[in-house]
Parts: sequence; structure tokens; C-alpha cells
Amino acid sequence: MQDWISMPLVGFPLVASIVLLVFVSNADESMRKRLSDPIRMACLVFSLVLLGITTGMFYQYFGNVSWEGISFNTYEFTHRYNWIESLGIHWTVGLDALSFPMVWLTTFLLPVTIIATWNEKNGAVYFPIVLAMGGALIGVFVALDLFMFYVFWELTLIPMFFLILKWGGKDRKYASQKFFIYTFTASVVMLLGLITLYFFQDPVHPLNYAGSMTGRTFDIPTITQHALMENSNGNWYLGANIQKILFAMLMLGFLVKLPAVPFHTWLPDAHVQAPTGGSMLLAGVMLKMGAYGMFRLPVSLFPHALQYFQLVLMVIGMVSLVWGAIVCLGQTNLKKMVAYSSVSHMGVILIGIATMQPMGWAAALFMMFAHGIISPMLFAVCGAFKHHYHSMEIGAMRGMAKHSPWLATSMMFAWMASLGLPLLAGFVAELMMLIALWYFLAAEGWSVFWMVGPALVLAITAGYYLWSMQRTIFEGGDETQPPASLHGEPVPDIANPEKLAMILLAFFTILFGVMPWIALDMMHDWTIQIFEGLILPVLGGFSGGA
Amino acid sequence: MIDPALVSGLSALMFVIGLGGAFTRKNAIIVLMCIELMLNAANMQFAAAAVHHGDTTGWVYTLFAIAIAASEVAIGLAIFLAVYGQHETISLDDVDVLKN
Amino acid sequence: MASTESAPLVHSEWMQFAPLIILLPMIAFAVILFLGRVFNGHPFWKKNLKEGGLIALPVMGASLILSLLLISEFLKGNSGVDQVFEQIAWINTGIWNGGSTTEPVSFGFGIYVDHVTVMLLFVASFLCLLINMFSIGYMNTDPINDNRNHRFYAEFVLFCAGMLGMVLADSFLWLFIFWEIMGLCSYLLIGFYYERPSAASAAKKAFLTTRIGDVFLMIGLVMLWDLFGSLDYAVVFATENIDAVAASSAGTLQWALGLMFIGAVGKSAQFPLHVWLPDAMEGPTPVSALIHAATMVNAGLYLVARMFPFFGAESLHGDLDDLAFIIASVGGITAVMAAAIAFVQMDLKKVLAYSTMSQLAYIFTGLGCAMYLANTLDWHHDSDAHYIVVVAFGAALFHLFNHAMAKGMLFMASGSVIHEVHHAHHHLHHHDDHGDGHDENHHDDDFDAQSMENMGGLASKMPITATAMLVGSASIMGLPLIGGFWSKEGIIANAWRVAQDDPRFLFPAMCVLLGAAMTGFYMSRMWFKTFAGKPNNEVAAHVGPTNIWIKTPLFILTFVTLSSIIFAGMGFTHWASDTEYSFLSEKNLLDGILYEMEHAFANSDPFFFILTYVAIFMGAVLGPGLAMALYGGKLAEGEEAKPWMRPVIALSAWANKRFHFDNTAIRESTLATALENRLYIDEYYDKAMVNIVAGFSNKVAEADTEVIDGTIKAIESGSQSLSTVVRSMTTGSARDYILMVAVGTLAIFLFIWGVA
Amino acid sequence: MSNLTTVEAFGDGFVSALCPELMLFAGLLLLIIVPNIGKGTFRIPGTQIRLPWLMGGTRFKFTSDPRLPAWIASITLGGAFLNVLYVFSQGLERVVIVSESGKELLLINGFSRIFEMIFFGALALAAFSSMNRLQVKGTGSKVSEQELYNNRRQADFYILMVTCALGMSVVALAQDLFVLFIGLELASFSTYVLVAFLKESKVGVESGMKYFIVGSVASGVGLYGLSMLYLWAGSLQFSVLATAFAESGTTALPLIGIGFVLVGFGFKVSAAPFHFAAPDAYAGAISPVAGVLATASKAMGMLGLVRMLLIVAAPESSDGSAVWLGCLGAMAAITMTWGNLAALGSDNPKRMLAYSSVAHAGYMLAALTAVGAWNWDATVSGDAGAAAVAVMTALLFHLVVLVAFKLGAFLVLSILESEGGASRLSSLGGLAKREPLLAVAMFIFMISLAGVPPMAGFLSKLLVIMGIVRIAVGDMGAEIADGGVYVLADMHWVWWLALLMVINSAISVFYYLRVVVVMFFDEPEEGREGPLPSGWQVRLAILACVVTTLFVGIAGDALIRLCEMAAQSLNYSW
Repeated sequence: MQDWISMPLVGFPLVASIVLLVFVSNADESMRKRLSDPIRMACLVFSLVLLGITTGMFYQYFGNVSWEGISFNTYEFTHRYNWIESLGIHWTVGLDALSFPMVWLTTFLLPVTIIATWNEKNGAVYFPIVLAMGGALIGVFVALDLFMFYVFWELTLIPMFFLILKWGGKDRKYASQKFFIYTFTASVVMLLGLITLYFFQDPVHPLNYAGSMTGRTFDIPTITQHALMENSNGNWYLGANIQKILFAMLMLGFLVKLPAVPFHTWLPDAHVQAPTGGSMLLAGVMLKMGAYGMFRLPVSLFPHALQYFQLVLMVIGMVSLVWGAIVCLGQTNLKKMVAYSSVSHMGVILIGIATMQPMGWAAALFMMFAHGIISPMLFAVCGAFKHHYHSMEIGAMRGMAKHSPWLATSMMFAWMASLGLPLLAGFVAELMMLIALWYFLAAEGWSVFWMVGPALVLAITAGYYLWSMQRTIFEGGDETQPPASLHGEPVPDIANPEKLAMILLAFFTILFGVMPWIALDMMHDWTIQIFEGLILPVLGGFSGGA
Repeated sequence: MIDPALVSGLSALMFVIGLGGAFTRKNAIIVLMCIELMLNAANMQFAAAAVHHGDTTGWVYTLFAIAIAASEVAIGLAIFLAVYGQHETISLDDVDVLKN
Repeated sequence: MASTESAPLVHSEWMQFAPLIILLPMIAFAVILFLGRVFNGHPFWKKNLKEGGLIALPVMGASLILSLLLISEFLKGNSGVDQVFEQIAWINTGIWNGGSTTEPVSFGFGIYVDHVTVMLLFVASFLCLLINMFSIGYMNTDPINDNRNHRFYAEFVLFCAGMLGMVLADSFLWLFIFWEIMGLCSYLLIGFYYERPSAASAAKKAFLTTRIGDVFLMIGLVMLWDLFGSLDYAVVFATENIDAVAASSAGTLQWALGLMFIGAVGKSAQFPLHVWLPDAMEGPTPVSALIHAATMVNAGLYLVARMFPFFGAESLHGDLDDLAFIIASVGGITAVMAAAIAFVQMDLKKVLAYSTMSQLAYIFTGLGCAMYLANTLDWHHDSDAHYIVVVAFGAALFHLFNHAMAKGMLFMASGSVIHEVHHAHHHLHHHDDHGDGHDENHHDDDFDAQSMENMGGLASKMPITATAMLVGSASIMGLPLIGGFWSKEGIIANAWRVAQDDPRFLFPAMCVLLGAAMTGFYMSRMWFKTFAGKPNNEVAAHVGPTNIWIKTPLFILTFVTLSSIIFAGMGFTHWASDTEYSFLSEKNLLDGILYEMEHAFANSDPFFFILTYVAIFMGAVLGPGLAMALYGGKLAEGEEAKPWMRPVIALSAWANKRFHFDNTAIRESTLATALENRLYIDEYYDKAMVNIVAGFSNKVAEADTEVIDGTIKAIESGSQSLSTVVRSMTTGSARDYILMVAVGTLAIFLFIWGVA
Repeated sequence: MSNLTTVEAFGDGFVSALCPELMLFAGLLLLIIVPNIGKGTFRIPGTQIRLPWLMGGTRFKFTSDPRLPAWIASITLGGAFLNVLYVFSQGLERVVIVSESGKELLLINGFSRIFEMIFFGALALAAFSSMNRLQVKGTGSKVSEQELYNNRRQADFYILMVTCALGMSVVALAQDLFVLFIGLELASFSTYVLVAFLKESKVGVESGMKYFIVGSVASGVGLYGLSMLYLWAGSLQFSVLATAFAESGTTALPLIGIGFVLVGFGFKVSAAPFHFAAPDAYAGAISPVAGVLATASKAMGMLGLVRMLLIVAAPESSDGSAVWLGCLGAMAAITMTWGNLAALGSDNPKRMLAYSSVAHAGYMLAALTAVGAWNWDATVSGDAGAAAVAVMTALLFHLVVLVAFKLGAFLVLSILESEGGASRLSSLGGLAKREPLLAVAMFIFMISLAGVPPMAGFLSKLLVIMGIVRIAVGDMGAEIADGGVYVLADMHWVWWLALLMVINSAISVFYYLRVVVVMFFDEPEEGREGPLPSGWQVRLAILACVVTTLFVGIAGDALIRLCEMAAQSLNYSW
């Protein structure tokens, strides 16, 4: 077992980027220009190394871990170092079938992002920041210590903040601050929840890895184990009332990050203003942090509360799903539309979680993964519009397909993938969500009208996507109508790096659409594991399925 | 000899007068005097307490307090002078370049 | 039903190649797209490979051959169901059904062959090949398509893959998946001329309308899964499973099937989701021929036909007749409505589009009736009832077959007409061969090559095309002995048979009967306006014959259509749904033909005897006669039609002279204008879209920014103003500070006073 | 904990025990003498003979060097700081210094020492970075270079700094309330003058006056409170007061006395409603001095509060929680909210920092409140002594790291100030372009103040919240494990202080980020595009702050243990 392999995943990108940044920071303008090429190359190589590591992990080249059959609350590639002993804080990393796909996704999106934004201005600073972003994101997913988890959770804000602030659009000043403050506010409430949870541990029979000063631990596996023990002996871990409160406090942080209506308004602003690379990482991975956190903490620790809040979650999910889609119809800005479509898709995840069915959870996990591949492509396309046409207004141009076949094709592909065309990644998740939802409704005797939301959205999504395509790349007669923002210059097609990025994303979208089992099997296995390891022992004959 | 209780009562009166004066009067000098009044109230209290407890440290405290008061006045006047040099007034209400 | 009894698997070396039928075109898609991107404009690519046309052709040929092999194997083995190769586990997941453990769920892909499959598999692969041929002659000779044909062929083969996949798939899930792929290709091909706003919006309309149907289909599938725990035909059609479901929740099953039927309605352009089909004619003619006449629109029928086992199930006896009625009457409405709209269309392809809708409606009615019979009659034991059911179902499927062949041919023929008229127009008006400067003045004149106003008297100029048109029209009309006659009569007869024991069905029965006459009218109207009489303008006078790529498929299809009686004799009218009356099972060909003959013309049952002749009269005499009277006429002097067309033209001329009357009053009646405006249905839909959907979504978007985000902004600005208030208390006067200190002191004092 | 050794004043062991303070004395003397060494002579009366006596007159090149006093002060303070650190590393012994009459005057233990560390560290940094701070023109000063270069004036500045340090260390060590008060006054007087030091500028003197006059009123009230306590107990020894309080604590007289003393310290920690002078003072004073006010002087006030509330008015009254709990809790809530709200709209970075330090005072008061509640419910509080220690640890930790990033922020401002004013937010504009590293440093300070990981500020805030929550939750966990059922209302209400704190820190992000945005986004003011005035000392100081902030934030365990030790050394009286 090469356990150490999980360490460089976090440390390497962060250290590398900090080194590069310090190195760059006292170079003058001309020097930076000269530096930007080698640094870009270096960042690409680093990220490819990371991708190699995770892919190696998957193909059992490292540590030959089979990603199936990992029982609930056991982790591979685990590491534990003392960090702040007095508080029971350890540097604990580990992977299971829940976090591994996310980690792989991050390491996959890093090089793609770098390639897609190959010609970003001030690259000597930009690419290291992207790398740092990746490191922070990976940290969130591999952290098995509440403190470490929270630290990385907040750490992701800083690079993203600078990406938006320095490389963003016109209102980037407002958007970046809103993004930071909004998500930070939610997560500090979550922090208080975590600390309260921390101190509700039993100090009389202290757990492993407890702090010398506090007698409690931040160690997630230990806490989960303890919670499982407490939960499965009939009564609620920490008692019903406290559990509900803590569940709500944690959920707030995750729902804002997801984001779910009505906590979503930071997203459109952030997305519209963020640079392409920022949007790709933001939509691709950062939103998934919310869903990941839900599975990792509230679901794993407080199944009773999950069941208690099932209806609430279902409602929020439905509202996000429908509201996001309908708002999309009313958008005239390409990127804003795509941003709201993300809100809608995150609703799918929430519904999947709320069904409390292995199938629904697998659907949620696969949606996290699929959307993580598709949405970057969506934003890459939007970025290409911004970059080449200087305009993202739907209807500001016509017949772009004539001059930019590549861009048109990528757009068509991404749009189709996002509206859930079969044999593309998104469809599998949506199908499973529908089935799980219906099964749940039928078994629970809930009203059938819960299906109206998803049904409506299936049509609406197609509606706004086709509408936007018709009014950008199609029509236009024999002489296409390029956007006024081009000022009559010849209409360019996307550059080669962008083409490469598009092809990569498209390839994986098809791959996971045609052969979903590559990723789905491990997710399916994890959902079965958590269900049989946690939900059934704890909730036994609960009415969450039949 | 006088009953210490009376003295401390008087000191309380002085203290209240001093505190009241401190935020009613405009002129910095007079405010400073009010502050002196409060300090002296404390001194009387110390003295009274010293008598009451028959404990000499009380007198020591008084002496120290007087010294403090003296140095305070010195500093205060010096600052007021500087203020006057810059603002041509030492009326607390009119010296308000810094606000909000 | 019999076909679900697990029969011995047919194992042959050919069967394992069955997936290639789908895979080859899929690969061809990638190849053509790639080569097209690379070699675009290269002379070899353009001339010798026809921009991919000649890559697609062999591929389609191969999949036709493979399909034929598969079919022959199937017929030899003669087994009801055949799981050709083991499933690929596609989605693995799990559910918890209240037990002590979770149970795994899996969705797989496999290939499934039964009679319905075989029928449609043949139709699809055969027509794909022919139309591929045709498009080489059609697309590559029109300069507007230069350097973009590779897109056409790529999407074309992808479509074929989708169609064949849908037919071969072994589960409703994969049927849906390929169904969607077809939808995508239809979208892409309708929007082939994406630069034309009309084409772009037509494509969008097609996708959205079918998508609405698909939503219901998807929900129907989900419900079906919930009932059966699987979507594989093998599981779903298993009698014991059906019995289990029938026992517990027959009503739910009917709902599920009903929702799936809505999907079929969307795909097959039935009322009320029919609006997209006429607009779809914006696509190139081969597309209209293949997708919107011959194959994709049959997917809906295929889906409904797939439901037959439920209707036929003994345990569901009498549970699903409402649904059967709905299916039949949707068909009935559409049949009449479409035919009526076809009356007033001037656009050649639009006429054909509406006739497609109307004919598909016939098939729906036929299926509906067959379903009803299967569901209500005790056909598992009573052999007469059995025979009735089988024939009813067979008639519907046979009409599907005939219609596909005939309509494919008609579209290709119309395509060749348009093509030639187009050329003639250009030869006349812009005296340049198709070369530089062609594209510029391609659209700028308002000459409409598709309008029948610009045709007339073409019978002599393009004999093959005219013949094909004639035969095709006759087949659609149900002219005795020709093509569609055999199946159409069956459908009408079955409709009335059902109407006898369930009065509700009088409505569809009347519709189909009336429809027969209307079909007769509008089809012959189309033919006479196009081919008979004098040329309407000098463009029509200068039309020349068409090229070989176009002629060949027309030629082949003409004979297929004419020899429909032979298929009928082979037992196509009832083999398709059952083994007992299988292909050449008990009768040899001649007996079969004779049997069909006497069954058609000398029916023992007086009611059906009369009905037959009424139908024949309406479809073959009344409708065409009216059309002749209005639009018939001799050819211009010196023009000689081929001998087999002369009598028709002569007859029409006579009728025209003898019975001609002025129909302007009718043409200007409000009904006629309503029909010209497609009964205003599209307008209503557009209004709904614009006013309700768009308006609502704008309101919601507003609410999103104003209310939800507004709250956030309000909090922010509120705290700002609060901050100013707070800071204003720092007045800057030291007195106030001292006052505050005093107040604080007092507060503490009072607090302590309270404590002590 | 080593056992307590008693040392007579000026007896043996006195010097070793008070080594840092004596170093300060020495430094003070040097500061007074050395800059005045010159060719001064005096004539023997009645003769013409002039004897050189090296005092006054035209001074030597070396002694007239304007940097000399700064060096002396910095070395003195730094030496004191290092000395304290050394003592800690040696495992300090607790020494109490008594008068002949056996009165406890000064107590040296971990608790007092760690505060001395804070004082000396902050002052040393301030002095060191002021070295090239005073050389250039102060804000809007009308004086000539030469006059500013006159190192007598320099000497005054640093003398005041050292006396300030001396006073503060007395406060740290004092065991007699009056001795503490003397130290407090000594320190305050020095800060009054330091704030008003730039007497050539309107704002300078004005801020000085306001700070002085409000401060004197507060200390007047405090002194009167002292007198009342004396009247009540007959002594101001902490030990005596504590025992007396334990017997008859809840009578009006001592409580009112304590309340009044509270006012005196409340002003020092700038707790609402005694904080009003603070923003003006910070805005008017030169930035290093403002930094000292925000860190050292605040720590001094906090120290006084701790002594007063936890030693004297130890929370052992009948219901288990201290009498002053509600009072302090309310004060904490108001203070933190007030500070954050005020800072939200403030356009002057120095005022903004001032208000933010008010908010931080609120956080610390919240922690103090939690200590007051440590044994609020015997059934669930469990080993709350440890809990109280935890909160004290958090408090100390916060005070220590505050020096790093609060003072650091002020030092960054001081560079801008010496270049041409830092009283507008826009003066930070384009700092990222002008000096990237400085901007990054400021960014680190800002997010550390906001409490964003992985900075020291996050860890300190986390510790405080953890302490409060721990007190509030007590041993409910254990009880629940034994089948107990609890609801949110069963937690002590200080938990809501934690929530308020969390929300406040969310609000605070807004104005800290605004600074960052201005630095990295806006263009510099016109005429300020060029590079900033050089001066390695201040930059070195800032670097030290950055390193501390990051290091403590990432690996704070050692410091936490140090603070824990100090906190435990406090609770001998519990």
C-alpha cells in the first residue's frame, strides 16, 4: 500500500503554487511576461502529474485498492499526523468511494482548465492560482478531520476570490465580494455547528485521537463510528432535539454552497463575472463540495434528522430544480443562463438525497460527477463566446455556425449533454433520479404530483437550450450577423487549445454516458454500503423506502 | 473627630458633582477640574477608610493618588496648550475634526 | 401472448453480428464527420466519395444484409422471442424495498427479435439504403449543399443507427434512448440549412414538440419500471409478471401505457402534437422521405405495437379498453383533420406531410382497434377470436409497411420533381450553370420550386417519377389491388367490427371511412396538378428527366408497392403478430393470394361485404373523381405520356370536361381559410408559448433578482445605513464621550443595584 | 507549577526575578542620558576654568544621531521581550514580591509573564518600526525636517514608550489593586502623550486631548471604585479582597466598587460604551502608536478585567455563575456588534481598524463572560475548571496573536501614512501594483482579522468560540450518553454569544475584504503611483508579523500550550 500517495495530492499543488507565486511576485511586468510561458507549462505538468496519480489509483497501479466493497466509514490511503494535539486536531487524509470520484474529477479538470484558458492574461500569476485552487479543492475531499475539512473548505474561497477579482468581468468587484461573504457567512454558521457537535461528544469516555486540552476529537472516522454506535442502539445520537439543530446548522452551510434556492443568488453573479477558468472550476467542483459535505457529515452522522427533514429537503430540491429552469428561460445572458441551469441540476442532487434510496443517492453522486464534466464544457463555451465575440448576449448575433463550426459544434454538444440527451453523461443521473423518486413516491404513498417538477423541467431545459442556440449559432441568412461587439472584424473560431479542451470534455462526456459503469459501479457500491452499514441498522424499518 | 461615614458621604457627593460636571461643561480646563474633583473624592474616601480601618496604607494610597492627580493635571494642561495652538480653542464641543 | 413463451434460442454465426447493424452506422458517423472536417472541399472527397455519400452507402448496404440474415434466421428458427446475445449491464444501482437489505437493480442492453421487430427492421434498413442512394443523386447535385454534405451523411447514418437500434433494442429503456438519438438527428437534419430562420425554428419546434411527448413517455417508463422492476421486454412481457401486475395494479399499468402513448403521439405527429411535422419539411427532401415519412414517424407506431402483449394478456382482459379507444380515436381525429388540411395545400411536400399524418393516424386506429379486440375478446382459447385479433393487428402493421414504402417513394419522387423544377428555373432565369455566384441568387427570388402552381403536365417529361407518384398515390388511396388497399381495407373493416360491439368506436370508424374518400381526393389532386394538364408556366415546360441515383430507388420501390399483394399473399396481413399464421406457414403463395382476394372482395359476412365496396367506392371513385373533375386535363400538344399513364390522363381530361365546376366559393369559404391556416392550432400554441411561458418565466426571473437577491441586497444596504447611524453617535465632541462613560457607569451601577 | 517563592523588595533574588523590568529601567536611564552627551562644560565659579562634563552643549555626532534613541528603546524592549521568553523556556518559577509588612506587591508567574510578552513584543515592534517612521514628515505637520530630526524629540518619544512598557509590566505583576492602578496610570499617561505626540497637527493634538480627557474621567471613576473597595475591605490586596468577597460578595458596596473599577478597565479595552474616544485616538495618533493602543494597551485593560473579575470577584456565588455575568455578557454583545456595524461603513482605514479592535474587544469580553459561567450548573458543567482554563487560554492566545496581525496592519498603514496620509481608503489603492509583497501582507492581516483559515486570527477566534461552546455545553455529552435528554435551551445562554460572535465575524468580512479589493483592484491615487518610502526596519517588523500570523495559524499548538500553562497558573485562587 503506497498510502503516502494521497499526501502529494493536497500538499503538492499548494506548495508548488505558493512557491511559484512568491517567485513571481517580485518580478516586474516584462519579467512576468517572459515567465508566463514556463510557469504555464510547469502548472500543466504538475496538474498532469496529479491526474496521473489519481488515475493510477483508479487502475490500482498505486496501492491496488479496489474501489468497490469499501464498507461504510472505512477509508483507503489513510494518513494521520498530529497537527494541533491540544485540540485533538490531526492532519488526516483518506479516500473512499464517495470522495475518490470527486478527487479524480478535480485532478481531471485542472489540466483541462489550464488548457482551455491557455492564453489567459497575466498567466504567470493566473496559472499558479488555478493550481492552488485545485489543491484546496482536493484538500476538501480528502480531509478526514473536521478542522482540516473546514480549513480547506474556506481555503477554496481565497483563490477563487482572486480569480474573480483579477480576471473577472465588469462587475467583478461586487461579484467577488458577494461570493466570498455569502458563502463565508453560511460556513461560519456551519463551523459553530461543528464545534457544538465537537463538544457534545462524551468527555467521560473520550474517543480516540482526543485533544489533550479538550478531551474531544475532530477525527471524522471516529466521530462517525461513535455516531453509528449511538444511533444504532435505538435512540438518536445526541438526542432528537440537538441532532435536528446540528443537522440544520450543517445543512445551511452545504445548501448555500450547493447552491439551493433561495440561497443561490451568489452563483449567477459569481459565474457571470468569473473568468472562464474560474467558472469551470467553480461549477465543476466547487458546487459539488456542498453535496459531498452533505453525504460526509449530516447524512452519515444524523440519519434520523435526515429522515425528519426529508420533506424539507425534497421541497427545496424541487424548488431549485423548477425555479432554476424557469429563470433560465428568462435570461438573455448566455453565461447567466448556464449558471441558473447549474442551480437546476443541483436540485436534482438534492432530490436524489431526499429520496433516501440507494438509487437516488447513486443518482446524486453520478450527477455530481457528470455535471462536473458537462458544466465546465458549458462554461468553456460561454468563455469562448466572451473571448472571441466579446458578447454573451443571446440574440446579439446570428448564424455563428457558419464561421465558427468548432464553437458551434461544441456548443451544440454541451447544450445537448446538459439537457440530458441519452448516451451522454447527464442522462444516466436524471433517469436514475426519476426512477428513484417515483419508486420512493409510490412506496411512501406520497403524492404523484411530485413528478410534475422533474417532468416540467425535462421540457423547459430543452426549451431554453434550443432557444439560445437558435438565436446565436443558427439563422442569419446567407450573410451571418456577427455581434456588434466585433466591430466588423472577421469572426474568429476558437483557438486550438480551446478545441483540445472541448474535445477532452466531450470525449469524457460520451465515455461516461455510454459506459457509466466505469464511475457508477463504485458509487453504487458506496450507496449500498452506506445504506446497509448505516441507514438500515439505524433506521431499521424506517418509512423512507417502503 | 468626624465620623468617617460622613466623610465618605461627602466624597460621594463630590464624585457625583465631578462626574456631572465632566460632561456638562464645555471648557476643557473646567472639565479637568471636575476630574480633579472626582480624584479628590476618591482621596477623601481613602482617608476616611484609613481612619475607619485604622490602616495606614490608606494614607499612602491618598498620597499616591494626589501625585497621580498632579501629574495628570500637568499632562492635561500641556495637551490643552497644544490643542489651543492648533485649534485656537479648548472648548470640547468645537474640537471635533475627528468624528464618525 | 404466444411470443413470450421462452422458445429455444437460435444460435447461428450470424446472430452475434447483429450488434453490427447498429454499430456500423455509428462508426460511419464518426468516420464521415472526421473525414469531412479534414478533406472538406477536396476534389476526391467531393467527386469520388460524394462527400461521404459513398461511405454511407456500403455501410447501409451492410446493415441491410445483416438485417436480412437476422430476419431469415428468425423466420427459420421461427421462435417467438430471441435474445440474440447476453445483455451488457449498463446501469447498476440498488433500491431498498423495506427488507433487511438493499437489492441490486440493473439496466442492460441487448437485442430482441420478434415479429414486430422483423417487420420494422426490414422496412428501416431497406429504406435507409434506398434513400441513401437517392440523397446522393439529390444532395450532391445541388451546389447549395457543397462542402456541407458530409454533415448530412454523418447525421443521416447516425439517424439510421438510431432507428435500427430502436427496433432491435431489447428493453423499453434502450428503445427510448435510441428514440432520443433519432430525435436529435431529426433536429439536426431539419436544421440542415440552419442559416434559414424557418429551418432553424422548424428544427426547434420539432425537437420541443417531440420532447414534450418524451417527457410523458419517460414518466410512463418509470411507472412501468416501478410495476415490473425492469424494462426488458423479456421480463415485462413474461406472462407471470403481467399476471402479477394485473392482479395488483391494472389501473396504474393503464396510466403508464397511456403516458407512453403520449410519447408515441409526439413522435408520430398525431393530434395534438402534430404541429411539427409540416414544418419539418424545411429539411432536405431525403430527410423528409426517410425520417418524416418512412421510418422515424413509425417509431410511435412501433412503441404502441410493442404494448400489444399487455392488451393481449389474458389476465388484463377488459382492463385496457379505454386506452385502446383513446388510441383509436386520436388516430381517427388526426386522419380526418390532416386529410382536410391536405386539401388546400399548394406545397407538394406539405401535401405529402399531411397525408403522412393522416396515414399514420390510420395505423393508430388500426392498432387501437386491434388492441381493443385483443383486450376484450377471449382470443386465447376461441380460435375465431384469435384469428380476428391476429388479422386486425396484422392489418395495422401491414399498413405501416405499405405506407412506409409508398410514402418513401412519394417523397423521393416529389423530391426529384422539385429538384428538376428547380434546375429548370435556374436554367431559365439565371443563365449560369451551378457554379460561382449561384448561392448568392439562390434565395433572393420568390420562386417556390415546391409549389404545385409551378408544375403541371410533367407526366411526359419525367416518366419514371410520374409513374412512381402514380403508383404511390394509388397505394395510399387504397386503389384496389394496389399496395395500401390490402391493409387499409383491413383497418376500416376492423374499425367497424369493433364499432359493432362498442358504440364508442363508431367515431373512429366513421373517421377512417370518411378519411378514405378524402385521401382519394387530395392524393389524386396532387398527382393531377403536378403531372396532368398543361404546364402552368414556362418553367414547368422546361423540366427535364432526372438522374440515375434518383431513378433507381424509385424504380425499385414502384415494384415493391405494386407487388404488395404478394406480401399479402405471403401472410403479411396476419403473420406479423403470431406464429400460428406465420410467414408461409400453412398456405403456399398462390393459396394465400387467392385467400386474400376472396377475403377482400367476396367477404362472407354481408356487412363487411358491403362495407368493402362502400370503402372502395369512396376511396377509389368518389375522391379521385372529384379531383379529376377539378384538376384533370390533357397534356400539352406533342407531349406523350407513357402508355400506362395515358388512360389515367385521358380519363381525367374527360372527367374535367364533363363534370368540371367552379369551386372558388368553397376555396374562399372560412373553412378553407381555416384549413389553410392549419386550423389555427399553431397560432394558439405560439400564443401560449409567448404569452404564458415566456411571460411567466420573465416574471420569475424578475422575482429572482428583485425578491430573493433583493433581500440580500436589502440586508447589505440596511446594515450600511445602520452603520452610518451608529457612527453618527461618535459626534466628535469629547463631552458626549464623557457623557457616554457616565451613562455606562450609571448602567452598571443600576445593574449592580438590581443584583444586590 | 513550581511552588511559590517569596522575595523581599530589594532583597536577594529581587533582581533575577524582576530582570526584564530592571532592563527597562536601565534603558530608560540610557535614553535620558545618552542623547544629551555633548561637549557641555561648566565654569568653576569664580574662575575661568571650564571643565568638560559632557552634558548638553553641542552634541557629538554619534549621540545626535536621530536613530540612536530608537535603537536604545528597541534594544531595551526587545531585550526585555527575549528575556521573558528565555524565562519561559527555562520553566519559570513563581515569585511573589512582598513588602516588609508582608503585603504582596508583585507576583511573577506564567500569567503575568505572558502579558509582559505581549506588552514588550508590541512595544518593541512599534518602537523598531517607528525608527524611520518619525524621520519623515508626520501627518500634515508644519514643522521643518530639521526640527523633526531633532533627536531630543525622538528621545521623548521613545522614553514615553519605555515608561509605557514599565507601567504595563507593573500592571501585569501587581498583586495589590492600587499598585495595579499606579501602573495603569503610568502606562496611560505615556499613551496620552504618545497619541498627542504630533503636536504640529490638528488631528494629533485633538485625538490626544479626547483620549486624555475621557481616559482621565474613566480612571477617576475607577479610582473612586478602588476607594470604595478599600473602604469595604480595608485592604486592596487581591488575596484579601478575594477572601472577603467570597464571604460577603453580594453586598452593594463591593459590587459597586467593582463596577466602577470595571469602567476604568472598560475604557482601556475600549468596550462599549466607553470606547468612543478610541476611534478618534487611533485616527489621530501615528499608526505605530495606534497599533500599541490596539494591542498592548487593550491587553493591559483585559488583564485588569481578568484580575478584577476572576481573582477578586471570583465566580463562586450561590447560583454558580458570577454576579457580573449578565452585565458583562450584555457589554460583550453590544461591544462586538457596535464595533462591527460602525466599521462596516467607515471609509478611514485607521478608524476601521479602531472599530474592528472594538469588535475584537467584544469577542474577548464574550470569552470572559463564558469564564464567569464556568460552574453554572453542577449537574452538567462537569470538569468546568478545565473549561474555564480553556477559555482563558483562548483569551490569552487571542491577545498574543492580535499583536501580530493588528499591529502589522497598523504598520502597513504607517508606511502609507509617512508617504502622505492613510486616512482615506483610497490611499491603499493599487498597493498590489506598487508593492505586491506589502499588499499580500496586508491581505494576510485582513483575512486573519476576519478569521479566515489558515491564519492565526482564525485559530484564535476558533479557540474563543470553542471555549464558550464548551462552557455552554458542559458535560451534556456524557449525560446524553447516559440517556439524558437535552434541548438547545439546556445549554447556557453564553452559547448565543458564540452565535452572535460567528455572525459578527461574518459581517466583519465585508469591511476587511473591502480593503483587499481596494488594494488589488483600484488604481492608486494620483501622485501616489511611485514606490513607497524605503525603510527596512518597518518592513522587517511587518515581515515578522506576517510570519507569526501564518506560522501560528498553521502550527499553533506550541503557543496554545504556552497560553494554557499561563492560564492554569492564574487559577491558583480557584
